[in-house]
Amino acid sequence: MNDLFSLTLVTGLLNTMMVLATPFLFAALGETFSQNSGVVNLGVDGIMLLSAFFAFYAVLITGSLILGILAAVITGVVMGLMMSVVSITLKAEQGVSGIGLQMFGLGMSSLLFKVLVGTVKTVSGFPTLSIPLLSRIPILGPILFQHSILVYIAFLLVPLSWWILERSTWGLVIKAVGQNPAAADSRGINVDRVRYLCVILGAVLAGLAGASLSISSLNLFQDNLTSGQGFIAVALVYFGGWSPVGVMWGALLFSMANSFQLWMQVLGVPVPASLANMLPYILTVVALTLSGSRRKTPAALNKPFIRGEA
Amino acid sequence: GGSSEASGTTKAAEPFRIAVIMPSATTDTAFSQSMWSALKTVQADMGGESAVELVYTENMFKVPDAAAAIRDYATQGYNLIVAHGSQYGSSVEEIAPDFPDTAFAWGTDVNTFGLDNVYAYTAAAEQGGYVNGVIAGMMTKSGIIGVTGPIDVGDAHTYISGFSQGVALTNPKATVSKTWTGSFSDVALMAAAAQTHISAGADILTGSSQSVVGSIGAAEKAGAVYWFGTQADQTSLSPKLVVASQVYDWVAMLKEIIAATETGVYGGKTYILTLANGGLKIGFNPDFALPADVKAKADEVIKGITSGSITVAP
Amino acid sequence: MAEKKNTEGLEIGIRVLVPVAGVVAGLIIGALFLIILHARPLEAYGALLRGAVGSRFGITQTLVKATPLLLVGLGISIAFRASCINIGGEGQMIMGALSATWLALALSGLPHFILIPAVLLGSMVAGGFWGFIPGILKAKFHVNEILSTIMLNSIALQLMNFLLQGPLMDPKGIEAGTYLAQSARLSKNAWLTRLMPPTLLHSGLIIALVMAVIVYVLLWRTTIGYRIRAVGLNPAASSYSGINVPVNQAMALTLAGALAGMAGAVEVLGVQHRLLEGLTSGYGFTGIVAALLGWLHPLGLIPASIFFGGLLVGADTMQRAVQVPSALIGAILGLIVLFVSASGIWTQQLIRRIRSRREQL
Amino acid sequence: MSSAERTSADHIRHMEMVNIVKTFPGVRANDGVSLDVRTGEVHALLGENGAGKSTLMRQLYGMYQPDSGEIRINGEAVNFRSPADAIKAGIGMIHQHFMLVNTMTVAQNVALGRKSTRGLRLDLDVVSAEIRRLSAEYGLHVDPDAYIWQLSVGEQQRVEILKALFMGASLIILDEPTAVLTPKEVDDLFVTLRRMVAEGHSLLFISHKLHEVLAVSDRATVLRDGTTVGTRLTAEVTREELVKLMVGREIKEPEIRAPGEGAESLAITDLRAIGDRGNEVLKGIDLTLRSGEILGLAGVSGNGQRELAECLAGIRTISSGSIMVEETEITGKTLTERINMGLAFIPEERMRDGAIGQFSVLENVFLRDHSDERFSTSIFLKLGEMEKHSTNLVREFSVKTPTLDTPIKNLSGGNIQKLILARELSRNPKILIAAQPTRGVDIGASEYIHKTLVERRDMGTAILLISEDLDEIRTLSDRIAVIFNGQIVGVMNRNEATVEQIGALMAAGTH
Ligand SMILES: Nc1ncnc2c1ncn2[C@@H]1O[C@H](COP(=O)(O)OP(=O)(O)OP(=O)(O)O)[C@@H](O)[C@H]1O
Ligand SMILES: Nc1ncnc2c1ncn2[C@@H]1O[C@H](COP(=O)(O)OP(=O)(O)OP(=O)(O)O)[C@@H](O)[C@H]1O
Ligand SMILES: [Mg+2]
Ligand SMILES: [Mg+2]
Repeated sequence: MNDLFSLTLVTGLLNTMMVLATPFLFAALGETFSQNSGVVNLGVDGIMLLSAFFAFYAVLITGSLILGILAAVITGVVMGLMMSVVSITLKAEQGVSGIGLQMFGLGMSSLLFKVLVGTVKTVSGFPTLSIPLLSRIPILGPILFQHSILVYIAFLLVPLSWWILERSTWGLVIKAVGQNPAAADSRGINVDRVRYLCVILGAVLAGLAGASLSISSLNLFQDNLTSGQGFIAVALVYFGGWSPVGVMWGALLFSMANSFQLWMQVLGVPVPASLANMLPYILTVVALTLSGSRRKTPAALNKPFIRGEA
Repeated sequence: GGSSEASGTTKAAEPFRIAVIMPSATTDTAFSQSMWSALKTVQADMGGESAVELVYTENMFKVPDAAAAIRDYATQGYNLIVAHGSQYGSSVEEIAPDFPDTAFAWGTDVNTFGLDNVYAYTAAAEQGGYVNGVIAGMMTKSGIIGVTGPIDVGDAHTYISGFSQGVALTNPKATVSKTWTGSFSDVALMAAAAQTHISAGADILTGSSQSVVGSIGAAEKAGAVYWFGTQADQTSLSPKLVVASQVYDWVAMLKEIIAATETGVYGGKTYILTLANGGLKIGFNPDFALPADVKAKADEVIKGITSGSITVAP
Repeated sequence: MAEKKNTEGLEIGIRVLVPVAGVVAGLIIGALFLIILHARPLEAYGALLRGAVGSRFGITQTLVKATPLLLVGLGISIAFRASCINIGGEGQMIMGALSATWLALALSGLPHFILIPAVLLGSMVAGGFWGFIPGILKAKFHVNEILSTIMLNSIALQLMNFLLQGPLMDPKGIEAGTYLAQSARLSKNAWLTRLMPPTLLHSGLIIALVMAVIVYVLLWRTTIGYRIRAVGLNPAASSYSGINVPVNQAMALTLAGALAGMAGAVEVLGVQHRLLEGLTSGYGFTGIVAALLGWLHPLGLIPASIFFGGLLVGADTMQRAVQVPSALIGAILGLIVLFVSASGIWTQQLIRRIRSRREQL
Repeated sequence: MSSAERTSADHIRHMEMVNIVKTFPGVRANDGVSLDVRTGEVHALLGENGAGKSTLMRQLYGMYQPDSGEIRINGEAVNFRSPADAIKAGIGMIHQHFMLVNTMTVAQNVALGRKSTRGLRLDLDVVSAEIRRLSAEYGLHVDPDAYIWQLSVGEQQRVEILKALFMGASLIILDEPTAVLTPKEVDDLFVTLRRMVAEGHSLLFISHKLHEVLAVSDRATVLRDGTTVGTRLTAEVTREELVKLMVGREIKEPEIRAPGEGAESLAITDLRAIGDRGNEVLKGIDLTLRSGEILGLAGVSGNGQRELAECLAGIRTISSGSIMVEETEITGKTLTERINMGLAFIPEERMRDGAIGQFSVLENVFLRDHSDERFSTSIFLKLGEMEKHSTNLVREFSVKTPTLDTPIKNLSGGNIQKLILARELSRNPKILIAAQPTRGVDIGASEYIHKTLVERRDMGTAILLISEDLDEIRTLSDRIAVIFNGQIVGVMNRNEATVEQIGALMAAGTH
């Protein structure tokens, strides 16, 4: 291979990684908020699907990308509310309600797609937004600064989320509610309200994750468009140890591995495709195993709060 | 609904009742949709809903569910039950003997289990693949052609096999590189796969049809990258980029089966869609300016396969 | 004494009726969708009921569906009892199905009564191994099991893809040029006995019921079960009592995998008679729902999985009867799961009220 | 605590709870309870475990709503729907079970729920400075940057008090605040409390220790089975009278005979271990324990007691040293092996380490012995034997429980502790390590536990009694050792030890 080609390879590899990582970042950062407040939302995939559909549909009929994003956000709010009412107010088992939400999102998005759209159509989604000057930096420019706006937003959310969780009063409250709701409650904090807000914020970010697929990177909708990416996003929260930066490394590692295995196949490395397809999954587990990260689970994760019951 | 419309009319006017069971949605722009639209065409050609009653069950990726559906339809007295998925074979084999007056058609496979009320059908996808390959070989400038798909089985496998042979005929130096994503629904990964091919220099892409939706976006962003389709005519998805598609046309086969059942023959025959019997067609994009010599070569190859002078291994 | 018995009956009644009310609530919202899609709700739900329990075929089909749900759910229950959230039912089932197919093909010469136990055992080992991996990763490296089981699901799926494209692909398909993603058909002596031909009901149901009893005994009558439950409820007190927490959690995950593996084998030997893409889809997740609806109790799981199986079967019938897109069924099922999980709080409150009334008597 | 914050809440001059009724399913926890508190008053609340004290206070703090009855502040009826309402009204509460977030620092816990001086940005440095100032002022020494999980129970209690001071409440509820404090700390706390009272605060004070109640309170209300038995002016009441009101009978602490010369059964030599914070917490412990004696280990919590107990149990690895049981070195042995050699443990935190809340009483009896051949074949549990054994234990140790199937969390603290004691003693251990065996347990149950420990001593068991309750140590122990900063700084016989001497050793580690 000549230098030029290996340069193409590196640029292509990393550029694809950034694109693939975007929906994971949105969804996993959202889930990070939700889980830090003590709620496991396994319904992320369903929220992504339904939001992806509504974002797509809004753009399809109105042509307005802003309305597309708005549709995704509203869908996120509504689905987040559904999860919250069931899991927080009604104290349901979070694993089950999340799976219910996922089934609902999957079914509803396919149904609406079939009834309202009928067949695969494309829309013109967010264009590539090359950042002036920066995008012309050799090598780095094409990797980092030639993406659609949602990619930038996803990556900017990482430091923002970090700041909120680690440096703001909100973060302190959120984490206290996830670690020891009774303690937060005895300080006059409304535990359920904090959880509602976190779950809804998480769902809105999951909604943006869906929109980033349907109106930014793929510009279309199809049944089960996410193909289980929401579940991977949940897994990445564990990978990242409930920290936004950790989640980002997870999303990058997973996407990098996927990008890499595609290159392996394109370059004809003699490995069966199915085994190459396993790479991201194996690598994620192995990396976590070797990294020895020991971040503790939010102690009240998956436990509804009932005042007076320890 | 629609099971009661024909009541009150004479026996001769009773509609022919068809039920179809499909592994994915009727809107999958691929395997299931190809059968569903063929059935719709048949219905329209034969005189609409009063002549042909048509019901469907979709997303039956679980075999026991499909088996239940098949039996249910048979019990309800449907005349023809199309089990449109190779995985339904054993269910058809088991259920068909209990309903000797019902015709069953299942594909894609070639096996009728020796039962005289079971038809089998499949498509010789390698033939259309070969034609697509011949055109692609002549059109590539970079000499690099990318193939994407979910997994390397079934008609995806045979299509690509034919395609590679076609490319080798017109452009022996071209490389055909393949990526498989391992998932039928992961469009994002499919798009990334297409993008990767393009980064590696591919100027032509093809793949089994689930991958087209993922690849189009990537291809459109890159500009001058062309797409060859299979299973259904994909021109409408991207009129700029699609050169030609291999189209499965089940209509003729279905009409033949219906005609046979009316003479009391409920099965025992295997249909293989080929270019020769018209089951396979090459749908050229009318808006795509295909160079005349390329078109001529393609026609020549189609003629060769039709006449049997060219054989393509699956 | 008689008084106590009465309220116990009432408690069971509440545990059954409240979730059913949740189902009804889900169906009512579903009815709105049906109306919007120009389908008649009563006709649709009539078909649902008829499909699930209205005929011999319906009932047996429900039981056929309940079988893998029950097996997977049993495993999930063991893991949850050890406070391990096992999302890996899918992958574990695939591993069981892979090993069952491979063994059944390789040992096809053996007589039925040796072959079946051997294959089932093999599938439990394979599924158990797929549960052991997250178990050991959790025990030794503190890798969260939700993460590892989600990842292992995909790895198992790709492994199945790999085998179906090569080593396990049906040679007949290669010969005929169809290259279908399926294994060769198993010889008849590897099939589980049909209990009521021509229905699909097979002896896997009996195996699953026996396993439910075994799991019940395991959890409440053995030292292993005692330790698994202790570890799940209070790891600190358990380790202060000399119970090895990681080892017992790993054990629970392994057992969960073994049961899911068995579910995979039972699907292959009892229903499919070959390995196919899509064999497991969903059972790993719906098994979680069934397990929690059954209060993580093996004996509660039996009605819960039959109920859920019936719902799935009936929903298909409904789709056929009123010709609505099958996606609607998925959406309604999702709503039902949401409503039923939301109804848990009423169940608990009612039972608490009854108990306190009983105590005051 | 800024003065602005303190005055922002309306000052509570008079708080009344009138005819409060609160029912839980199956239990009437409060049945027409009334009490009132005025500015500058310390009002004590007394009663056995489960009498309904915490329930009453939780209603005042807005955690539960009364079924009937009224809460009045300055004559006006109030309705608290949540702690937030109570906090706004100027009520603060130090809970019996700590309300702390373990994974956060002291400063973060204190800052929680409090407005930052920088808007959305946290101002932990400001909070830390304030904590340091208050720590100095009230003698409540804690490191603002330490994580809660690194703190001993006593240190955590100090954080709870700090939190309440921070809130600037005018009425403060203290639910068993002294259960984990040393006499010196209790004295310091009382100084603090008096200062607060002088400033116009009113206090509601719950304790099982009558001398504390007599020392600090102005009035005392006694609850029994959810009803008010009476309110007395502390100045006009005797200890005996209060005990009678609470328990309905008199309480006698066991008499202790001089021990015989037992053989040495546990020898700890130069034991060193690293704590959770990564620093050395045990710095060469030397201690011997003879059979037939109670060795009391006194010390301010956080000086290595918890870690020592964990090393003896084998759930904390030691960095050097030796632990000999009779002639056998046990440092390499697992907990189970140690148990089989005749060791028994009563852990400091009973609900975390000693029992499984959702397990039934019966199941909790077998936490250690479920695989003993008396109660199981190698696989199956012998349910019949288990039931017989636990019925006997429950009867023998007078554990009050509705049935053997009752989840243990529904038992009162005293009864849970009795069951743990029963479990540990049922195996006739040669050595018993008992950490804080009567913390938070009412007088009646404490008496019972003390009596049982002495009986066992007389039967030849070697008992290491780890306690922060100096009275308990001095009544029960044959010898007293004092631990300070990870070292044993003194061992003396009971009759030669004075409170002042022990206190001095505990505080400074010097004679
Ligand atoms: N959340 C609850 N649910 C049900 N019953 C409860 C609850 N909290 C308390 N109880 C019941 O109320 C009674 C009084 O309990 P409470 O906690 O007020 O006692 P207490 O006087 O504080 O005891 P202690 O001295 O042990 O702290 C108990 O007997 C218990 O059965
Ligand atoms: N959820 C509950 N259900 C039933 N009873 C409860 C519940 N929570 C607490 N209790 C009861 O409340 C009473 C007091 O509970 P509390 O939490 O104050 O423990 P405690 O007995 O004071 O223990 P400790 O000695 O540790 O302070 C106990 O009798 C306990 O049984
Ligand atoms: Mg209390
Ligand atoms: Mg208490």
